[in-house]
Amino acid sequence: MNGAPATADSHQMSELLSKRIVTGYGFWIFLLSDIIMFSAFFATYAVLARATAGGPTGRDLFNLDSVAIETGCLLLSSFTCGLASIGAQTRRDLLFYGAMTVTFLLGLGFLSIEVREFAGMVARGAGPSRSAFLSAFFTLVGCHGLHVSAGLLWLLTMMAQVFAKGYRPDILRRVLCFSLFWHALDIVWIGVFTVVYLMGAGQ
Amino acid sequence: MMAVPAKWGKFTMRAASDRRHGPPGRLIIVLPLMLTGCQAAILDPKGFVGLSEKTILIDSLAIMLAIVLPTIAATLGFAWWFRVSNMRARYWPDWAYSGRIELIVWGIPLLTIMLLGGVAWIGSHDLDPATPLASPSSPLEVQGVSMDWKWLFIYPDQHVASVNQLVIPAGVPVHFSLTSASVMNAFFVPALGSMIYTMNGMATQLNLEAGAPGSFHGLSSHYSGDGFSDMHFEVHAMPADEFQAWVAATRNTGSALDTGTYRHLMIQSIAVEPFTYKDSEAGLFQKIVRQELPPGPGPQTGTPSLDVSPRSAH
Amino acid sequence: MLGKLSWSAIPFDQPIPLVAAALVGSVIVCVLIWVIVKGHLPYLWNEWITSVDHKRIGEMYTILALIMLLRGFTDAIMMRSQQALAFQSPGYLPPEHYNQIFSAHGTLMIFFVAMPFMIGLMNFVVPLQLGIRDVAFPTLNSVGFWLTATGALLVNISLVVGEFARTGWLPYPPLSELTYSPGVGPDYYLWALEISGVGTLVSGVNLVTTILKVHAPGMTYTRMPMFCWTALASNLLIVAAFPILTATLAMLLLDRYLGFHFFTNEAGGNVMMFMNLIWAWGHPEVYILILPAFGVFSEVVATFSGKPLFGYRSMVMATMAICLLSFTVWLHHFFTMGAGADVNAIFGIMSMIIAVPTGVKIFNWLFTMYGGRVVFAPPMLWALGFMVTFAIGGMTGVLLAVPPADFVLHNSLFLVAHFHNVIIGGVLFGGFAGYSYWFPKAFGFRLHEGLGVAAFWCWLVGFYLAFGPLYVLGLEGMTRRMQHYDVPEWHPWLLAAAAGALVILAGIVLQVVQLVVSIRDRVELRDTTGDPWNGRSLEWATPSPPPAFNFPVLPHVEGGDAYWAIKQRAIAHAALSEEPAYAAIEMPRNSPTGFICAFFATFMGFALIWHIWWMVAVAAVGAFATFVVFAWRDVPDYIIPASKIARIARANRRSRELALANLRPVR
Amino acid sequence: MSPAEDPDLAPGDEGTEGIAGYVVGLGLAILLTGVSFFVAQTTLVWQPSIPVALAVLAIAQMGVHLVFFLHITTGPDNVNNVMALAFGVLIVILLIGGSLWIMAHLNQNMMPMDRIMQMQR
Ligand code: HEA
Ligand code: HEA
Ligand code: CUA
Ligand SMILES: [Cu+2]
Repeated sequence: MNGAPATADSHQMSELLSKRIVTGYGFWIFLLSDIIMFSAFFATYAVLARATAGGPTGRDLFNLDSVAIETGCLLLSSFTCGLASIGAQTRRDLLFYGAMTVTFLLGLGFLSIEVREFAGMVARGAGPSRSAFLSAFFTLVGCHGLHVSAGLLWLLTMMAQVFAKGYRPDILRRVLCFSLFWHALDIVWIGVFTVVYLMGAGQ
Repeated sequence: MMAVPAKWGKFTMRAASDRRHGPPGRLIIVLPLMLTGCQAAILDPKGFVGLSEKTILIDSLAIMLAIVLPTIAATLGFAWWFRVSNMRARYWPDWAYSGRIELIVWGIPLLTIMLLGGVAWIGSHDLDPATPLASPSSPLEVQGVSMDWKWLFIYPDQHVASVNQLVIPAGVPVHFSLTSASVMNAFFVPALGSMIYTMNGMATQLNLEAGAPGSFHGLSSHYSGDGFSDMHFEVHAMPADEFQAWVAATRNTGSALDTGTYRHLMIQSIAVEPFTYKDSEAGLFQKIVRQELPPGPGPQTGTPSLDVSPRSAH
Repeated sequence: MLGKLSWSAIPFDQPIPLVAAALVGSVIVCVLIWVIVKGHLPYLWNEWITSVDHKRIGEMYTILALIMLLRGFTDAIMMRSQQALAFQSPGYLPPEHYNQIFSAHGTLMIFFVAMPFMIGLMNFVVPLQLGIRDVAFPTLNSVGFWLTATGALLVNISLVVGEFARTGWLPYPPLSELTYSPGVGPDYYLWALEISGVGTLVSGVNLVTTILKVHAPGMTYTRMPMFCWTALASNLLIVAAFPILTATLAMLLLDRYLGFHFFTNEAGGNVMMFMNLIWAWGHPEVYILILPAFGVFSEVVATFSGKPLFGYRSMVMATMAICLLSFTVWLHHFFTMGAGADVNAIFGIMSMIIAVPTGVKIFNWLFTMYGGRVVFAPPMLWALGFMVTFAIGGMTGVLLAVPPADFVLHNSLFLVAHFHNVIIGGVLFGGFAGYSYWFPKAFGFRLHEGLGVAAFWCWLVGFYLAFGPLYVLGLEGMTRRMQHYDVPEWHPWLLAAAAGALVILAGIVLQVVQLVVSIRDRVELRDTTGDPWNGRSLEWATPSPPPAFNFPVLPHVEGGDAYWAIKQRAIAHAALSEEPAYAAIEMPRNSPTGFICAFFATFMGFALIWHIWWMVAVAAVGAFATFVVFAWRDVPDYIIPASKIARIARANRRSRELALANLRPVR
Repeated sequence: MSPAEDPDLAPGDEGTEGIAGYVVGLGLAILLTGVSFFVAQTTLVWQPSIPVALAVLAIAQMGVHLVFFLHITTGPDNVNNVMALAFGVLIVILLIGGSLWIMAHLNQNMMPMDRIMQMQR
């Protein structure tokens, strides 16, 4: 195990799997459950997408240009997040901090566009209580947005922890989990922009 | 709208609406509910649908008992014979696999289920509640609305309506279109067969037929709130001519059902005595289904504090 | 200041819950005072509340389950007596109270009895059977338990402050929407389940990871005891199904709190989607409950027949088949919604197919007994009672899966009889089998056997008396959830059912007495061998109760039934294997994280229910601060010195050597 | 122990590609995203096929992310991770597919009476 202090029974522990694998696997299982939760929201959105109750439809509301920018932000941030985890594993400060910062800024950019979009819709009277379609839209997209916000907080925490404690194995495990989380959010977003925006705007 | 004095128990109270709108229509045939036969309703059905369902039920049970009973017998038998104190029983401490037994163990339930699955497939299609019944006579149309907490039945072709009482001709198929004025319920006459849910903004279809004249117990079989237990109704199946007489008599008594009376009927009330309307506005059911008439208002307490759902007075 | 909370929330006009709550409350206060006065508080805090030891957490889950069981049973007795009285009469419980009772009964029994009972057993047993020291994430394990406890607490608070939901154990909208249920009842339900749902998910993730990734050397998948396989399947289902519940209840919450329109009558909401989603969780849920019970029976039947489990591989296949199939049948809970013949038929047939792997299991237990030496100890009695009872309950389940039969039996008391038949005859009997089987392992002494046998018979007879009549009532067309009724034919059967509940009560009383007597006689009942039943899997290799680290040296596994093999080797050589060298062991330190999380979660849940927004904010900040603090702390593991380990291990070896003298090779 | 010596991989553990893998992944993802946005707005393709095309593109892109960013491959050391993923995907498909199928039938059967009659005429 990377520089872990040799423990009294490390000869036994080595027969078990390393903590890194166990932690990573546990987080992987959690992510799968999170994705199943999203799939419940997706299914609901798909069922309610036409229940506009005489209110605005997706075609009236969605602006594909800003969705494209959002998508770009998230995609690039997934890439920089990957760079950051390479930076952490190879202990290259510049790469780690730099890539994390860029990831943060891209995530923030994504969020601010989303918040603007939501605010605009509410201002036009197309808030979540206007129709079942809008309830499902705000819940699905908003739930993804909440995950991104949580991810940003986590990202800052990780930078602070690496700064304060260095590239210790337990911190590296957390960085691994964070990057898994961030990539998974990007995968969910692929579903969102396809099902909600691209299919919705075409209807 | 003022608070409806709701009383629970069998001590009947009347909806605020009918108190304001004249006396309810009188019944031609008054059969006290106590006497209606509902012994073993499902095992002693009175119509085609119920009879078929009973047959399927018994057949499926027989198919399964053929394997479940031996299983139970073997459980008790094996446990008893191989009890530790029985010195005559063999002991095979390592015997844990036998290909032939494995085959039987998977095979027998599989075959049973294939048989049963066939029954289920055919039964589901033949007895789909939305499928019209084969019959020489054309079906009677009835539109049912579940309300808080009573049943409204509209006869669109006869232009009458009734509350908590369903009168149908025997030997004639009845096609029900069902919806709900507020929360979900299920329309169920055990002696006749299939039940189906009623939901606001939607119309479900059900086809039933009473084979012979008689009185049956009908109820809501989906829990819908405080008045649920009193949401039962009487079903009177009678010869066609008596049914015509009932329609004619009904058209002479009581008030008319229109959007105005309907809105009053929507107010929550419990254990409403059966009564009839001499006329029913055309297209009312469609208006309810299409939500042109809004859903029922729910509890009206008159008190602003809603920390606790209103309790019925008692 | 206090949101919707006011004095009117306390049901002064309803003496029954008030008196009950006062009694329970004063018992709790008395216990607390006793704990403090006697100076047990530090012990409680250090050894239990902050413990991250999987055994302690498992025991706490089980205790929670048994306490909630008593609460749920009180509700059951009230319902049975109400229905016995309410023939052409209002009975003694008005509808708004009766409706709360069946809702609370169902909710408590499923979420806070059956779930914690099964999770508790899994937590306690799985790491021992896998030959490891703890689960993959010990601190998270504690968080999971305490969040479950929070949910249970919130449900019980509703007894005195406000009201519980009157919408059934699954709150179907639109009845559960604000329009038709303006009170706080559904909010109690929703927040309690959202919070405890997170706890359940956490423990599911934990156990899946443990079973798949943490093993003793040589403990390959095909050598795992059957209970570990069923635990794996059950926890996979938790991971896959509970997020659906969380999402569905969240949507109902959004409807109720923020005026969304998922399931309302207005603005395009669709109630059918709620039914669809809740059952997409709900059906897997019943297999989450039954699968660990199947695992318990596999262990018990093999042990008390003195034989390995028959057909291990097909048992594994059957378990995993049930796991996957359980996600393909959910529509059978709403055949009567009118989806059409094709949909009904396909979901009906998928439901029936589950009878195949389940049947395989039953038959394999049968053949495990075949050629064995069956000992009728209480765990085995529960197993036999289960096999007979569950075959009947499963059969009525398959009957309900035939759509045309369900068209007349749906929502009837026949259905109620079906599910009590599988839950009591399956899950609860499984829980009791596991409880009496592993009790000596957990506490170091056995349960009194005679009382256990008596309790079993009361339960068995009481069960058939209480639920047999419900099958008949269902066939007579009686619907569930009736507060009163006017049909004379129903009355005698309901009286019989009430009598049955009393016989069950006798069984429960006997179990309580059994526990008390066993604690009193714990010295005579002491289990010195660590292996009271001549067991087959690794948990019996440890002393009873096992030390914090479970195994002084991780065992090397060379085949199935690992401990049985070790014993046979020892018998053959007439000696234990050579003493290994003991090394110091690192174990995770206690942590108050779980308890503090739950503390804030309780406040947050309560504040959300009553719309006390400032309190929500305070609790949220507190929870976040807790999280940050605990994420930041470095808590090194603590080290148990080799000398201490050697001492415990040698004591264990001595007792094994003594026991060895009495064992003869089996032939 | 370095990750390479582990008998097993954690999901997300670096593959052998390092930065190169991420670059390839990014390129493919940008390409697929671009095509998706193009297909959604173009009038060049047969309109009814657009949702199908979008779905296929989305699945492809999810695959790209899984392989290049999350390093899920089918290597022997990765069996458990892939199995868990397969289980999750199966459940997602059953849940979404099943719900849509059920709800389509229910909605179809419960249209208000007059609409059904119109359709029959
Ligand atoms: C785990 C699930 C579970 C269990 C165990 C039970 C147990 C019982 N239930 Fe059930 N019940 C449900 C789940 C369960 N129930 C559900 C989900 C509903 C539907 C709710 C709804 O409609 O929404 C329901 C509804 C329901 C109804 C309502 C029927 C209706 O709708 O009309 C009734 C009526 O009497 C009833 C009765 C009983 C009885 C008499 C028992 C008893 O037989 C069993 C009680 C026994 C115990 C609880 C055991 C206690 C034992 C101990 C405490 C042991 C102590 C041991 C030691 C100290 C070592 N139940
Ligand atoms: C632990 C809980 C548990 C278990 C294990 C089961 C097991 C099964 N259940 Fe049950 N069920 C519930 C708990 C459970 N159920 C609950 C709580 C409800 C009601 C919820 C509510 O509405 O409130 C319910 C409701 C319910 C319904 C809905 C009815 C309705 O609402 O109208 C249906 C319908 O298909 C059903 C079917 C089945 C089937 C086919 C099985 C099968 O898995 C059974 C398989 C077992 C066997 C068949 C026996 C052993 C096998 C053999 C001996 C082999 C030979 C047998 C044959 C070949 C037939 N269940
Ligand atoms: Cu259910 Cu329409
Ligand atoms: Cu089910």
